[in-house]
Amino acid sequence: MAFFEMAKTAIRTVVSRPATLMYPARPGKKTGLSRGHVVIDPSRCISCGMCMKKCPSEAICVEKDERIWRIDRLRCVVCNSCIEVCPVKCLRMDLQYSPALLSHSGLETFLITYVKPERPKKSETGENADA
Amino acid sequence: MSRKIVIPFGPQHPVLPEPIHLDLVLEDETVVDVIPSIGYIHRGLETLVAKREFTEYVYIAERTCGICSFIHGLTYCQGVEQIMDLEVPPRAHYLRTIWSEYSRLHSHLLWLGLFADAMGFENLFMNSWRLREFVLDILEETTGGRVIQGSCKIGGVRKDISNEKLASMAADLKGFEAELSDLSDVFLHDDSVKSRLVDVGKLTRTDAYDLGAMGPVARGSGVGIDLRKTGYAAYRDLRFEPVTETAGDSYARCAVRVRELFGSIDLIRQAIEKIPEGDIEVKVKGNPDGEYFSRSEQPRGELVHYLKANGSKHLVRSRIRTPTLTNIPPLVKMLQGCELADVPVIVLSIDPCIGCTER
Amino acid sequence: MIELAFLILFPAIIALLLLLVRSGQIRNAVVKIAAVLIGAGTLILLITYFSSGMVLFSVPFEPTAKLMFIAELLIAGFLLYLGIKHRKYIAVGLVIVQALLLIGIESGLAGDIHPLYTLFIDQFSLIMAAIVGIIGTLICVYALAYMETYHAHHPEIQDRQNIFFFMVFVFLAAMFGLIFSNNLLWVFFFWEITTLASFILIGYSKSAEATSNAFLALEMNLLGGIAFAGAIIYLLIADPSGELLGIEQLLASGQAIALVPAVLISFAGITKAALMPFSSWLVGAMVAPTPVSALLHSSTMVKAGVYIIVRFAPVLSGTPEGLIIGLVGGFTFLLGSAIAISQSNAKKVLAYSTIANLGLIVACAGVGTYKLVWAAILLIIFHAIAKSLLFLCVGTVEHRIGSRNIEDMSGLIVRMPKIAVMMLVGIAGMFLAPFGMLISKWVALEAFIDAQFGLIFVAILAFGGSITVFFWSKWMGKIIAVDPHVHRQEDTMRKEKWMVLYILTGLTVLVCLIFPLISSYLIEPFLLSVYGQTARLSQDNIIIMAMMLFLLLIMPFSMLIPGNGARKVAPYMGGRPASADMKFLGSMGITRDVTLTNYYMNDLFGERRLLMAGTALGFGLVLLSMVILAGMIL
Amino acid sequence: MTYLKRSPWIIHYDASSCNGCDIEVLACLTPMYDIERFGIVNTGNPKHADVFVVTGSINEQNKAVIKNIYDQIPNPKVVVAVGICATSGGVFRECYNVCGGIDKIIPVDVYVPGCAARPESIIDGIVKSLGILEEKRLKMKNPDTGQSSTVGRK
Amino acid sequence: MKIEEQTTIVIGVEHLIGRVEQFRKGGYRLVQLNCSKIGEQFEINYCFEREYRFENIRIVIDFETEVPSISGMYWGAFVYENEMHDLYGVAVKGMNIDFQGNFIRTSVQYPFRNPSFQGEGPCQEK
Amino acid sequence: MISPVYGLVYILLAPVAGGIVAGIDRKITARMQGRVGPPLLQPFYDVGKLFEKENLIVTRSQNLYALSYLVFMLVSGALFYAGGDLLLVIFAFTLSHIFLVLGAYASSSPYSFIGAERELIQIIAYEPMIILSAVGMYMVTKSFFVSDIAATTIPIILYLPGIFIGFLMVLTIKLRKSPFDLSTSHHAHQEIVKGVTTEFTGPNLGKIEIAHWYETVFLFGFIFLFFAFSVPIALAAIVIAYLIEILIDNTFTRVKWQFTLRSAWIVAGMLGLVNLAVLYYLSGGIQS
Repeated sequence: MAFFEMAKTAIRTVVSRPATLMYPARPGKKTGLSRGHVVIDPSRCISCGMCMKKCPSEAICVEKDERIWRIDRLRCVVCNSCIEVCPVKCLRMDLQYSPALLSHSGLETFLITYVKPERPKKSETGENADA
Repeated sequence: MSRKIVIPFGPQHPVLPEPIHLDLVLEDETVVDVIPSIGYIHRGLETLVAKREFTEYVYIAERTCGICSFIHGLTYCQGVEQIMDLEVPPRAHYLRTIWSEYSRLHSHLLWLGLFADAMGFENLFMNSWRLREFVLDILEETTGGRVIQGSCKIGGVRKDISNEKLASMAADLKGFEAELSDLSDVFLHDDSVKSRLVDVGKLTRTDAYDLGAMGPVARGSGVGIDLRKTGYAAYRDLRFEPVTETAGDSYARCAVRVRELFGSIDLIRQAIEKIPEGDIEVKVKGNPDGEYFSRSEQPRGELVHYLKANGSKHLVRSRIRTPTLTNIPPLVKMLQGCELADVPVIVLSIDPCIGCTER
Repeated sequence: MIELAFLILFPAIIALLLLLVRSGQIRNAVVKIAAVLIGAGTLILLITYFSSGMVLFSVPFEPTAKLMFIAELLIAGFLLYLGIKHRKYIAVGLVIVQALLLIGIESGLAGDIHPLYTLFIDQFSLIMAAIVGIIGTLICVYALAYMETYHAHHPEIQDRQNIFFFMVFVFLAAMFGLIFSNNLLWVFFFWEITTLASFILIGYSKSAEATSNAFLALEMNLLGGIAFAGAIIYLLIADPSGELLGIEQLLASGQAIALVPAVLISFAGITKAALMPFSSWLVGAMVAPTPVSALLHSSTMVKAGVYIIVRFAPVLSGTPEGLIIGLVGGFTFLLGSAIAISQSNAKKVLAYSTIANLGLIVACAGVGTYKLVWAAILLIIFHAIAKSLLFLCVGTVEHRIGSRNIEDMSGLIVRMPKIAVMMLVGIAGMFLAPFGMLISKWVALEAFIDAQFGLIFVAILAFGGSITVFFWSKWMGKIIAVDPHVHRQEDTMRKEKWMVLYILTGLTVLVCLIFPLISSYLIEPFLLSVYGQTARLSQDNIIIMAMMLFLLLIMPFSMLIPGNGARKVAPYMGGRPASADMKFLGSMGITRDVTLTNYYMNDLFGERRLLMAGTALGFGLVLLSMVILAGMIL
Repeated sequence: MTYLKRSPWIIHYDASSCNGCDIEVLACLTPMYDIERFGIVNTGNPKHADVFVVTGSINEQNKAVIKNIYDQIPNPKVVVAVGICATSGGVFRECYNVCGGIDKIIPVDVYVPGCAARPESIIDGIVKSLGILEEKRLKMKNPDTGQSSTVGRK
Repeated sequence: MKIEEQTTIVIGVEHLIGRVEQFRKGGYRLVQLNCSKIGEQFEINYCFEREYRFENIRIVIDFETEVPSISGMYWGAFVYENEMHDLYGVAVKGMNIDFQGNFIRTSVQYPFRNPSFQGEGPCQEK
Repeated sequence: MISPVYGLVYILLAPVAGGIVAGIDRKITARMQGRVGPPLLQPFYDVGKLFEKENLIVTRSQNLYALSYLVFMLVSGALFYAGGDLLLVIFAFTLSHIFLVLGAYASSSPYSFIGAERELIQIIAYEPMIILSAVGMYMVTKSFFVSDIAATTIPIILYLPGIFIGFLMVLTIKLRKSPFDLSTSHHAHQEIVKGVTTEFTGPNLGKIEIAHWYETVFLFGFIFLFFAFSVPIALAAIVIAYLIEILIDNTFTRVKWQFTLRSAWIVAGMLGLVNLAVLYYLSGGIQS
């Protein structure tokens, strides 16, 4: 009869510290590679549309004429694909995951501020990605 | 008594993490008849090959299933590589193997937890999942994703693991193994667990083979098929033997998985030891033309991705045959005549992954 | 004296009258009037004698004895004829043996006996008389309406209602005679009449099954009859003057003499009360129309069996034979309850529950301490009322829904709320605190602890008692389940049926409330006179139980409190879109009904296995007692 | 004093997801994340639940199931759509058998993005939903302040 | 570097049962069945394996051609055959467990015959 | 003999004590699982919340049964603490459970129906042992009245060790702890969803929960009786017994009903009856 096989673990865990990360009180676990959400540096984007073409969930929309780079946070599968294909590396993966939303409003729009020959430093007009 | 209890079991049910439905016909609590039905998760993602380029489809293939996501990605990539005759660098092969085995650890620990939950053993569930977080941490540290890794691409892998990281991973396995053996003692030796598993859901060796059982279900019945033996990825360079048990009951299937956990740890160690330096991907040129049945060993058994291409950017057909699908006929056989309390145990003993079965 | 004679003779006269009456209307009137008169007579009897202790009467013995002898021979002849006609040779053999014994008694032994007292009455007889006189007649009235519907539903059965009511009233007369007789010869006579009456009533429908079951009952009861006759012979040999044939005198004569006849008569009681080795006849008797079952199970027949054993309880008390008889009862209780779990036929459940409860009564009587006899008498009372109520409810429901299967009673509370509530009261009366049967079981439990070898019975009661909870509760569950498949049905029923059911329901509750009175005015004086000691429940407990009963009665009114906007939804079906009628779209695209069936646990409580065990055990114990008895006689 | 915020019981239904979010929802219960700290219990029975956590997108088969479960949850209740499949259909959006996000069928109160949504996100989402739960309770108590029906997709 | 040799033999529908019977006798296990729509025809693959030797037989049929069920030989084949029927509308004759088109319930009948896509597409044409 | 004051105290304080015990239980259980666990007062929050919720019903009569369950649980507990007749207490206790079962039946829902059947199986599994416990106490103290048993100076536990072990087993059933949480479970998921409580929502579930607290405290009282000769020892025994129950809860799988029934009966039969028989023999056979 081998009952109480679990007792060893159970009693050991009672006396030792719980494994809980205490998440909201302490910041969540992140690693250097964690995929949080995609951010763009609109000042470097050349509106090539590669990210849009390669996005498996069609979450990114680049409108060259209106100079808009738009992403739907409620569509993005944070696969890293756009970042890998971006020829100018203006996209980057932020470690912070996108926050929960109270309405179906995941759309974030960025005005692309890249000007072809030189790189003037203009301020962003779109909302900051980090909400 | 000619009258029977007829009740629906699922699709929403606390012991079923995923929706499947069973029509249960009971007499007292003995199951007289059971007819499964699926289709609650059917998305039809195979049709998406017509929409997505074959290189993009990796992301879809990975999202067939969140538990063995990496292996789906691997199998798909491997299929395309075979069609295109791409020579994947050896380091990529090794990395794929390491991640596959971590996926297996993650999947089996997850399963052990759910299995314990199905038996009504909450503590064991919690402890299995506590241990599983260790594996998820490593997966996240190396690939960036906890459950959807997204690190496989056609022609290789997308991320490399530094040699220091590999060394520390190998070192960490020791403590993990110790905790795991405490856990496996409970699954394999505790009498109350045994009383729920031994002789529950019997599947004989011949039945297992004839009905097309795969993975731990087959190996629990003594059919030693393990697709890793075909030597895909880096498995041809590593030593291992398929784990088999002969009893064919839920306990045997549990034991197979518990022993495979240790097998996976061993494979990871070997792979880390032998991993060569070098590139991690080759460039993909052109479009695939041809067909291939790409097969691999998922934690649940044999996974087949049938890919057919005609030289365009879009594949003609992708067909994903998951191990759970082949394990459904044995499940139907096993459920006959069991007790109501055994239904969740038996259903879970094939480790159903409905998400990938229905695609 | 006149009341006694009235109660014995009046039903007999009515019986003869009913035999001749063929018109339904006249029969109706006669039965109703007779019922009222018998009921009134019973009440008058109660009022007259309830405080007077034991009263003995002498009746001219000689002529009646002759008449009885002739009647018995006629009965024997009749049974012989039927036995040969139906080729039931075991029965034939038994009838012959019994007839020979009778002739032996009459010609050889009983020549010069002239006992002083032939009739008597004491509180125990009064209780029994009340049961027979009130519950028995209520069943008769109910039977009037029932038999009409019965024949309407079963056109293949020949309408012999005159014989039916003749037999029923003969039955009542015999029961009165049995409980009022002091002379064992008389008791035996009435005993045999109940055997005959039950035989004919069970076989009423004349179907093959009914006939064979009737003969089964006959054979087993004849076996008991033979034992009874044996007891009389033994007594006559022991004391040719016939002095000891008086129950009163026999009880007073002490264990040394009385034990052998007491055991033999108890054996007869065991057969009549359908305890374990002989339980099959009572189950077989289910083929008879429901009022017959009610009659056999609650107020007559089986009660005669336990009546006689309880009578002899003082003799059995403390003897190994008594213990064995008690054990027969105890095991019957345990196994009978267990078998009831595996039954879905409502009448069979009731039958096994009757067998079990009779077993308990016999267990009490066999061990026979004063507390236990107190418990036994309480059991008799409560059981008679609740069981008759249940049988009549089942009969009514059967006629309305066409099934006596408990599974078919699902949602009865919706379909026929009134009947359902009555049925619930009856069932609660059988096993729930603070209702009657439970009180008796509780008292028995307390009493057994103090008795010799009482531990065995305590164990039996602890296990058996909990088993009864199972089958009664699941039955209750079926009734109260609000089954969406069923709809309210019209409550169109003859008034007298309703009246009978209302009275019985009222009685079930009333007796629980007034049982302390019954105890102190009837049972306790009886015990005092027999044992010199008496048992009673402590005042506190009575008050608490009354409070509980009160609480139970007002609980339903909580439904009237306006709910906090309770919203109705379909039951949980695994997320399946559940329609109001509990259908779900199953696998393979087939729409299926949810069906819910109670558990029967056949592998644990299967009828065949347990019955076999019970029969073997019962036979073993009976044989053992016979061996001991033989040892004593020799 | 409200107890509702301190004891939200959840029911989780896997609509048609890849399992990734499901196992992350389950992971929230387990020692590392332990949402029972907030009194959250995974009941598995809609009739005991306050928070309906749905993962995966709606497909033709489970429309009715989700609606049914939603109806069987007693008021006040909130719906948390976990993962991008549940919020918009995600990568499977165009598949013939997928109808889109959960808000096509039932009103969703909190959208948790992520593929698969991380346990931290899920905890955030559920905690966010508690505020809405409380609002709904107040509305239910004082119905004159407004209908207790939930805000759906615009 | 090929992982394994995979042979594919195309046969006529009429030879199907005979060939499958041979595999069955040879101790092969059924790996899978699958259907693909190639042009206006269905291509059905029957894959078998024994000791890691993978063999595939293929039949090419018209939409209306009835296919005999192999569930008599391989009991577990019913899952694939039902799936084929539900997704492609392949008429399979004589399945041991016939779900009558309810194995995988789909919104449209035989969706894989003419894959359709719905929902919000990309924000602009690629 | 019966003092209503104690009964009243029970009615007032038992839910508080029961709730706190439930909180401690959840906390310790969580720690055994390596978690932090809910706050100590979580059970009160839960019940408070349940009363804030809407009352969903399948049939109106469910309200009646839930209320009756609570009321009769209260009656039996109060009767116990007031010092009433132990057997009557047990019968009232059974009655209250019958109401729970009937409530589950009333909805005619598949899962609560199966839960009800299992609850009945549990009742027949534990009832003999509880009755035998009462009988054992009577044999030692010669009284069925709790007031007498509690006042005794005889160390009952020394006479009734077997009964006590059997009672602990029954306690596991009664507290709905693994391995015997067949009919409904607070913890791990179950094949019958929530069993008997499946169809009870909001306030009704709250009533059942409160009744469960009352029940816990009542059962503690029962343990107390075994150690009634010394209050500190008795309190320690209650604490230890409960800790053992928590440990058992965390180290066993849920078993099937057959095992529950058989093992409970075998334990009642072996330990309980043998113990009583020995007692009977030692006391030279109690004569009437």
